[in-house]
Amino acid sequence: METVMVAWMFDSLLGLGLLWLAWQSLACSDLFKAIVLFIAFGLLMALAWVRLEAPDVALAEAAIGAGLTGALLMVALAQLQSIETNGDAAVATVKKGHCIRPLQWLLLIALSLMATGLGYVIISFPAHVPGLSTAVATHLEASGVSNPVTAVLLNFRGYDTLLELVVLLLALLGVWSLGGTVPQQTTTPAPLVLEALTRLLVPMLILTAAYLLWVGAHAPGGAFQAGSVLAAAGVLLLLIGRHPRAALMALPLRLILVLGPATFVAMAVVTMLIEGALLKFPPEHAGKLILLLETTAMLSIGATLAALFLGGRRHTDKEHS
Amino acid sequence: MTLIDYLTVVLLLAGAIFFFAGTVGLLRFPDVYTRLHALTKADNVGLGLMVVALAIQAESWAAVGKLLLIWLLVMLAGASVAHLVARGALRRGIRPWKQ
Amino acid sequence: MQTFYLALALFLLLTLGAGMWRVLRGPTAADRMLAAQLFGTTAVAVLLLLAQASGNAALRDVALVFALLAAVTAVAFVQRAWPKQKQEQEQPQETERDVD
Amino acid sequence: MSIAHFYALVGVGLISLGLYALIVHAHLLRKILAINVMGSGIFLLLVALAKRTGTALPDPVPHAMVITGIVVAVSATALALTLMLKLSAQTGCAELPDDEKE
Repeated sequence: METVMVAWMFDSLLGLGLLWLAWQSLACSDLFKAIVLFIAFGLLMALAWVRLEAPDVALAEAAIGAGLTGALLMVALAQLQSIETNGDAAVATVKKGHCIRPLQWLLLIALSLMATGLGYVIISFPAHVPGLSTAVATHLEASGVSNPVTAVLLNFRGYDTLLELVVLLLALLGVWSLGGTVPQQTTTPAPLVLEALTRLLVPMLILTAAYLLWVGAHAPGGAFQAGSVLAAAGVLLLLIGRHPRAALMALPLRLILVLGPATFVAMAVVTMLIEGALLKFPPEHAGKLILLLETTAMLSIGATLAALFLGGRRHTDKEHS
Repeated sequence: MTLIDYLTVVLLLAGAIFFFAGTVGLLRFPDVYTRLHALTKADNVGLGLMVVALAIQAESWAAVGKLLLIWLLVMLAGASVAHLVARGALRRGIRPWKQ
Repeated sequence: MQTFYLALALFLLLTLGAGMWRVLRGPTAADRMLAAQLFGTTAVAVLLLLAQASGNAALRDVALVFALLAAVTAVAFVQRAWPKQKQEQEQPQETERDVD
Repeated sequence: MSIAHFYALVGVGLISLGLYALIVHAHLLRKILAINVMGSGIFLLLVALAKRTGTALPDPVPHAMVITGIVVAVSATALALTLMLKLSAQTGCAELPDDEKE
């Protein structure tokens, strides 16, 4: 069969490309080059998810890998370089890129043993295992949505998602508690073209986020993907220097940040009291409840990711407030 | 294969040629400004041809709309980024290549 | 037809690999960024081809998200991560070498 | 070997590469990239093994886990980058101190 052969060629090229990019990104000398290679690696990962018939995952990877990770790494590298040039040159003379030479061979042997072992285990796995797919399929009716991934995320394993939202919040708390790291260099005023681009893209991003949230009930999409797209809109605004006012940064931002987890917890308590089990939705209302949970989760995820990109509050903000 | 299929094949191949040309330009042109030109122009025409080819195969008008939207967005991003990179390069004193 | 779509996707993946040479070689940060931009567009085309080949319309949404976010990394680069002083001294030499 | 097995093996390769770079490199930004590569490898392993259902639909449970994992990974990366910047602002370099030689 020709199709199968072409598909195999595509897959092997993609797999080898992934390994090569990861290797180059981790081994090359220039940090900026490493970041660009890592962004390209993210693009190929999205294609790999598509080949593995995981469009939901591909959407999340596309939103995060193409938008957030690249922007985060770029800005962090810029700040790092400004610290290194402004900082005390005498302190910064620690040799660059030193390795632990004596143990390197031992490490190489240990890791290749580990890789061989894992590879052997994987090859000996049976080719067909139903996993939990049949269990999900039989209960899909009662979940309130027809996209199995959304059903798992918001209904069957809702407590996982609740805790994930808390983890996001904790990461932000960690960043905030570290305080302002560097006096961020003032962004140059955005060129006119960039201004126009942002004005066109931000509404489109918000619209797409709403679409992904809505479509998530019956097709790939959902709160996490929509939240990431929403965060990208925030990142774009921050990049052209549109920082939110201090008044917005205080209480309103915090309310949006906890809106998702709080709704989840409230829902958990209510279902515990009425149904007697944590996050067990009555099937007739499950669809609406999931939509409510997803909307609040999307807002919180978007706000948290954008706030993470903004980083620690700068000294000037503290002085004003 | 119907007539529509043949048309799709021709358009897709034309699009692929433009993608190929874009890559060759990226590799062969001498400086940032010329590479910008190769990349954005060839790339947007290439994707445009592919979008048209896939649109005539699409199952609904909504799908056609989505395909065209994707193309417009890529063109918008490509054109803006090209402008921003060229502007930034000029301001940083990178001189355009002269034969 | 399915084979044709897949073969074309394979071809685009190959051009993507060739473009990787520009990321490795540079010479300036802007060149590497441009190559990354080209990868974004190529990935959109590959996704559209795979969507057509597999008949899974949801993949067009992935392409849509890619197209929307294609500019974000480049904007982050232009606004923040593009070094200002160092390049000015290095760059004229770089261009002159190319002219020779 | 099926496609699922192939991508799972690529995942193992990524995990090993990431782990090696994580241990060997001294620069913290490189370590953060290495952790991300390792994470991607683990995600790839999970999703690849989920494809072995024998039907057209893969197992959705690992997919759901990986989606949340991707979002959590990016927030952990943001936290790690902030820690790195804080460290380098105080010590002047973005590498961990070498205790052996001091």
